[in-house]
Amino acid sequence: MSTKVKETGREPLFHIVRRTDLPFWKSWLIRIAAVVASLLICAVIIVLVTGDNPIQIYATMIKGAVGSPRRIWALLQGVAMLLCVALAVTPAFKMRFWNIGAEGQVLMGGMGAAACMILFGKTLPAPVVLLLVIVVSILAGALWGVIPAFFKAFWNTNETLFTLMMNYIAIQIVSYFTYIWSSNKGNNVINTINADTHVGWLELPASIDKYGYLLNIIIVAVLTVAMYFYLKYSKQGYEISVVGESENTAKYAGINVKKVIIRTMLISGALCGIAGMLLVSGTDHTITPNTAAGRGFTAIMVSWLAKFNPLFMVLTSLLLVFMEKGALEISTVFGLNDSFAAIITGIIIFFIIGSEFFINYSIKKRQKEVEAK
Amino acid sequence: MDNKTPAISMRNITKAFGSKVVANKNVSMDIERGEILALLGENGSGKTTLMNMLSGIYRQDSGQIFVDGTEVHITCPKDAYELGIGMIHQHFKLVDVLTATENVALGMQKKTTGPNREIAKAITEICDKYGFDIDPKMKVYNMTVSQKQTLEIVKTLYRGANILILDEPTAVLTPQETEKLFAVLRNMKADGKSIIIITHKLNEVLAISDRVSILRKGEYIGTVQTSEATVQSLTEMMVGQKVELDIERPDIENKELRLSIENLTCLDRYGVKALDDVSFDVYGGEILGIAGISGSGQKQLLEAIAGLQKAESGSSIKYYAPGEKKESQLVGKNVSEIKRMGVALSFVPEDRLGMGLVGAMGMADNMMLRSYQKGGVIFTDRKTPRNLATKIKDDLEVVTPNISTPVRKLSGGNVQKVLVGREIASDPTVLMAAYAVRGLDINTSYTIYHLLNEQKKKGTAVIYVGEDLDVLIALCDRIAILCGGKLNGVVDGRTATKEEVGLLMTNIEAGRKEAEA
Amino acid sequence: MIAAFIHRAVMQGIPLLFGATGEIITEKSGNLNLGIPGVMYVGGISGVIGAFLYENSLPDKSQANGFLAIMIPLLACLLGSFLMGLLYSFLTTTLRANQNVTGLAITTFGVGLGNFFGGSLIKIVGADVPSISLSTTSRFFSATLPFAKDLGWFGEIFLSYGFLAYLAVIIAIIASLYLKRTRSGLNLRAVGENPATADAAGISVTKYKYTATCVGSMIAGLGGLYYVMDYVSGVWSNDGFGDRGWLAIALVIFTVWKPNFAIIGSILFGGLYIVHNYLNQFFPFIPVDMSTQELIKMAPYVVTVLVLIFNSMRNKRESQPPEALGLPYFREDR
Amino acid sequence: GGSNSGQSTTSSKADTQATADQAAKDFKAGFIFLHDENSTYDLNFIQAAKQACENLGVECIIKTNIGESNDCKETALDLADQGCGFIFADSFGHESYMIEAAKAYPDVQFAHATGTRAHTEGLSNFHNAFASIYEGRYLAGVAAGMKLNQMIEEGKIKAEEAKIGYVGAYTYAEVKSGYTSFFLGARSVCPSATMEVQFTGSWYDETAEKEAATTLINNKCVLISQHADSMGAPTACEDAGVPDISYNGSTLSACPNTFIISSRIDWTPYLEYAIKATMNGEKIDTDWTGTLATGSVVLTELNEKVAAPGTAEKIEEVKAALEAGTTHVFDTSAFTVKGETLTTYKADVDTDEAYEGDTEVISDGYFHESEYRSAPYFDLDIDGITLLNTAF
Ligand SMILES: Nc1ncnc2c1ncn2[C@@H]1O[C@H](COP(=O)(O)OP(=O)(O)OP(=O)(O)O)[C@@H](O)[C@H]1O
Ligand SMILES: Nc1ncnc2c1ncn2[C@@H]1O[C@H](COP(=O)(O)OP(=O)(O)OP(=O)(O)O)[C@@H](O)[C@H]1O
Ligand SMILES: [Mg+2]
Ligand SMILES: [Mg+2]
Repeated sequence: MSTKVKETGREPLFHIVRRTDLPFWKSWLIRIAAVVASLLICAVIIVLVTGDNPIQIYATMIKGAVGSPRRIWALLQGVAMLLCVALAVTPAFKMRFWNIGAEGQVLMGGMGAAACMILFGKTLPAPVVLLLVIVVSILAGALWGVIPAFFKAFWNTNETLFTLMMNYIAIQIVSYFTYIWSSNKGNNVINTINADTHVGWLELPASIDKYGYLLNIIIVAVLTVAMYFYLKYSKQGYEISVVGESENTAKYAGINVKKVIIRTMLISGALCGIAGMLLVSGTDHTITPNTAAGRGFTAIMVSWLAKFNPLFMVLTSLLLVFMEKGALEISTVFGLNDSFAAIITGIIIFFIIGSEFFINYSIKKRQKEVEAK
Repeated sequence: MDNKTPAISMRNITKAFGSKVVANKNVSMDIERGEILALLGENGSGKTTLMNMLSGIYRQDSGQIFVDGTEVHITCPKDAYELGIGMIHQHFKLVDVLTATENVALGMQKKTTGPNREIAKAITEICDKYGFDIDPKMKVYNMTVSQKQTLEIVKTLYRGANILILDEPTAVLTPQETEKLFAVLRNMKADGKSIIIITHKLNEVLAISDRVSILRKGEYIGTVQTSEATVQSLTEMMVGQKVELDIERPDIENKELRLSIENLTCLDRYGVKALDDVSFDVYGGEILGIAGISGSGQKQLLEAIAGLQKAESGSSIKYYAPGEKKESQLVGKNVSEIKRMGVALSFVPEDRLGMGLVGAMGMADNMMLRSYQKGGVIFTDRKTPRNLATKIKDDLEVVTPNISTPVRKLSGGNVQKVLVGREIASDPTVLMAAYAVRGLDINTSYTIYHLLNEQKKKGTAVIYVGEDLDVLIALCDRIAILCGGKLNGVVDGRTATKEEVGLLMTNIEAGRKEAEA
Repeated sequence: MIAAFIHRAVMQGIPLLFGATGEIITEKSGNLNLGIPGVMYVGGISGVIGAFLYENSLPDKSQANGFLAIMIPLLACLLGSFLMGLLYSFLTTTLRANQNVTGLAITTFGVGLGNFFGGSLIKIVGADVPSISLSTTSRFFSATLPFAKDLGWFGEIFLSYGFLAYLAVIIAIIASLYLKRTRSGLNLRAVGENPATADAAGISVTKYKYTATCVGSMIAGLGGLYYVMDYVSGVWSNDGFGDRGWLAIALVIFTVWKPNFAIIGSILFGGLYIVHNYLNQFFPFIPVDMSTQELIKMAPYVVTVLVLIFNSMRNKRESQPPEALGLPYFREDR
Repeated sequence: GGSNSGQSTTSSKADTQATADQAAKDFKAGFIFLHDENSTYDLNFIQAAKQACENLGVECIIKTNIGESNDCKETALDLADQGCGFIFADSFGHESYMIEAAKAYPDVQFAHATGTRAHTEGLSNFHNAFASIYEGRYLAGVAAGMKLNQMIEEGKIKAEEAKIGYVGAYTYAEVKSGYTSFFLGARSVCPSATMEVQFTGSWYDETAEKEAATTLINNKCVLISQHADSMGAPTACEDAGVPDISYNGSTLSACPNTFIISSRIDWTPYLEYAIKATMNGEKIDTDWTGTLATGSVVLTELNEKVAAPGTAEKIEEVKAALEAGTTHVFDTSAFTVKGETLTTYKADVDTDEAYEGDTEVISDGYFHESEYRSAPYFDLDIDGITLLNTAF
């Protein structure tokens, strides 16, 4: 009359439970440990590939990244540019809008800046051109961000792919215009725009800013603080979080969800536009289809690794830029292929995202059963 | 093996979440073969957790489980189902885009079940045997709640469970559907199966179970024979102290017209009329109950008033502020416009975490949902909501580690307290509450009734949508009955009978006759 | 000329078909693997390394054994892309890391890995032009039916491909039948739609996620292999594979998660990818200059966007992504 | 792994002249390259840079994968910071940034390959360099013509079917000058030759190049050449069994059955010259054009298996004539533009936005390519060449 009880799986040695209460400092300790561990693994790999002393290699990396005042400034500039794009994608991500189109938005911002500099550089007064550069690049970035947002808001169109495709469309548009405006007929290279007049250039006098990056860095620093307060303390920041968590709740609270989606992507795109402007008008003074240089994708990792906190993003973008510059230096010095930098960056990111597990979960060993009966 | 070996016995089961929450502490209890055991306890007392350990969802930290006298290690749901334990979860475990048959086939080997065609046949057989009605080809997303519930039971039966666990199966069923479910359970019991049922409705416990086991704050309190128990005794065991179980109904003072609803017509998502030409008045200082079987337009009614649902042309909802004769039209306005007009409207929606609250935010941030527009131009005021959260936590005895713990982690009752607390705190002139005590234990339910009465005494117009007719009749001053989107009559709560209301809920003709009479 | 165009479109489409089929299988398990572009690079370079080792082990290249010449690169490719799938699964399923970020990191890493080893092999070979050429093994991959050339346009459109092209179509059809017809396919879909339900039904969510992701990666990796060993005739050049991986992911949505649709879809995308080359020949009366061609290169992306929009406006339940796509699953979570 | 000898890719001759060596050792030359060894174009430069530095015994710092952006300027300045006395960049798009760097470091010599602006910028420390690669292409064209003749003789094609396909990157002068000289070389031995050109719009796009070559082959081109950097076109030829003349290096190993010959620029002579001049404090030419005579324009070995018999001899003969100045590549009697023989042409030598011609380049019966500046400026569309995918 009784069913036979089947033998079930053996008692496992451990099981995984969610942590609820890891102190702040411990979670950072875990993250730092992950970075250290990844550096050790990278060292092992470097030794395997080059046969050199890892300490010397890390010394080379450090030298490559911060070995001279110019390198420090270049590092800061790299951080600023990456950070700017990371700031841009953050509000969208908090809203659970997976904007992987920052690349295109940056490019369109740069495109706007370049267009103003080229088209009006000879005809309008310099301050007017600069103003136009600023306005148009922000608008262009915002436009590129808002198109997918519009369709997302009204028809819930998948934004991940939409924004990704917008990147390629932007690249082709820039490619088109580099033909049109190419300095030598039929080539698609635009020489430094307004090289002699500096019209439309975003710059401080060389006496204040010896290396030419100070203004960019200041602008991004201001944006970072502003974004921090915007997300954390503003009404709109609150609306973004609510929409990200639940659209129904947002509607219930009287939040116009469509408006928030569109507005947030306008901001996101506009910030990308600023990044594009800083690249074109502030540093490169020309545009190529590669002006964004993959920052749109790296920025996503920067933002996520920092848990969407703009202040932590300073650290995460510093880490990535530092590693990239360092890895480039070792590839130069040790004659390694350049892609080595990508591998090292990949490994570090794997470790950091893997470490989140140990912050959120703990592994419980099986407790010795006390024989009860 | 003799008859006395329990189907399942649990010994010293302990399960903690994180370091603070101990959901079950040293629980030991048995389920006999061929019995229906009711598991009773306040919200968050650990019922679901305990059952989830039987079904392989959670893993106990310590303690042993015996099935038919043999110790077993249930490490995953598969182990459970190989042991003949089937569980119907509080939240359905069905895949929306699949058909009924496919849902049943999930995780089964074709070798043992044969192709889907045969599963469909078996489903039909089970339906015939127990009197269910399910189309095997129907997609789950097209099903009503009770069809989904039925499918869950069929699924478990098909898998040949000997021990069936049901976690609050009746929370979303109509009384008729509940009755049907109970008939099935009795049938199954007659087949020698063991059944554990979790429900907060004590009358159901008394109606269906053989024995009742009680948990309190994660600890096992005891088991009683149902035949020897009463609502009062069970409640006391659950709560651990004496509880007053009469719903008070203070007399109405200063009744004044607050809302005047005229010819309200709304469409649902599919363009079908969900509300059809409904007209009635709502007064400050009274509790107006809304009765009706689920899906009769209650949702649209409340959402139309709140500005969340579009009303068709010709509809009108007029609002009269207290003490003023001035009227304002709510139709055509959205939530924030209504708020800006100065209408103090509060709304406790049916879907708490999906609509009324943000699950991932703490209490304090959830308070801001109502108030974040206050403060400066750009920045919002964060301090007031924090104080409010602390106040609500203390006043309503919300059990939460602190006010920044995500509310998703709170138990159902506590979630509801947070929501109701917030809605009341804004000093509403109209308070709407949908199924405010669904899934809440009896003690918490009474807290909520009390809060509603407090509002009524303050002169607030309270609209209470409920499903429990006993409560509606005991609590409300008037009851408006919806049937198929039409208003089928408004009765006086003090004189109405359950039968009368029940008839109006299901029969549109009855309403007509009454209106003529 | 049309036949030639279709032929080239198919050649372009095959890597996309492999990628899309692999990604569909992966996504059906709820894993949104944005690392597919990287996986395809690794698939390609692994095959190249296999072929390189094999060719260099031969005393005389004309003695190459057809079976080994195919099996060694093939297995190397499968192994390489399997490991990438495993890495992704480990991070997202076991460690429950964010899928978007993991995927992007896998792409960075995979492309870097491909180019790094590609670059290193190029250095070892020390060739005049920077490419590893594996023409010996490649010949076995690109061998077509001997009589294909004699059958005119029919032969050109249908018969003139290496065996991997047919394998791609066969895999897509099998994948389609698997998802539609088999119990295991049903379970897989359930895992992607609602892992909690699948879990409660006794399906091992972890096992399915791992298997689907790894198998999906292996299929996608074959796209990389096809590209190097067949399409570019065994010549690895860095970054040669381009952005095809992303297009493959776009194709997944384009085909509403149906591998059999992907067969046609990939050829269409393949055609759009190269159509700018053919415009002046198809329409000699509308002269197009170089700059305008850059705009025409947008075609595959614009079409994807239009399909996305159209698909969302139609809002059919069946053409939505798996419901739990991109979300981690932990049994004890609600 | 590559060379890993200590801190950097330094190389020096071990034994000779200790003092000169010491001076040389202290000298650093910096190089900025757009890609790394994986690009045919850059590999050619990298090899030359290493060779030149080794020959002179100077330290060589190579920076690869430097984009045509501010990175270039940043790298150039960083190299100058490190004490490089001579800094060289290889990509057309680097020019603006090199000019900026040159302005910032007037004591350092900056040189740029393929650029066009040195003669108009007026900087004493910024220089352009190129080579008369059109002569090399002309010689490669001769090899192509020989092959066409062979096919005609063997009856594989009729004379009027002697159509060459050419895959070009862009439509600007460098490419135009290249394919035109190639075509003229071919036609000098095979008078019935015609040519179709398909552009890719990129210097490095494997797919576009392969598709372009395939399109040309499908269009019944019987011989292919290219001016773009990937292996796309050569492998397309190998697949289709169509003879191919490549650029920048031998593709023999990948295309044993179709590769004929390749022309390329050897940058070693220029780099040696420029570095030596810098070390000695001598002036470097603002525009320097390498020639067959300087050893800057070279052909790779001929693949006898594919080439027509007698090709090597013919090439030697023409080469001698070019060096002697008895033959000119752009001899105006050898080509027509819209049916007319040219007697005058103003080329856009000083780059301006309107691409306006500013310098008369035809005299003595030929077009003087690379004489008024090192970078090519021949941008005429001559009869006999059809541009497939661009409208002009
Ligand atoms: N997965 C979990 N993680 C953390 N805490 C949990 C989890 N599940 C339950 N808890 C906590 O454990 C306690 C017991 O919860 P349980 O779900 O067992 O209660 P219950 O008796 O089913 O309540 P209800 O009547 O509301 O359904 C609660 O305090 C709850 O907050
Ligand atoms: N993953 C979790 N983390 C934290 N708390 C949880 C988790 N899962 C469940 N809980 C808590 O355990 C309690 C019991 O959960 P359960 O699912 O039984 O229903 P409930 O929340 O009481 O819902 P209802 O209102 O339908 O009765 C819940 O109140 C919930 O807050
Ligand atoms: Mg429960
Ligand atoms: Mg509950």
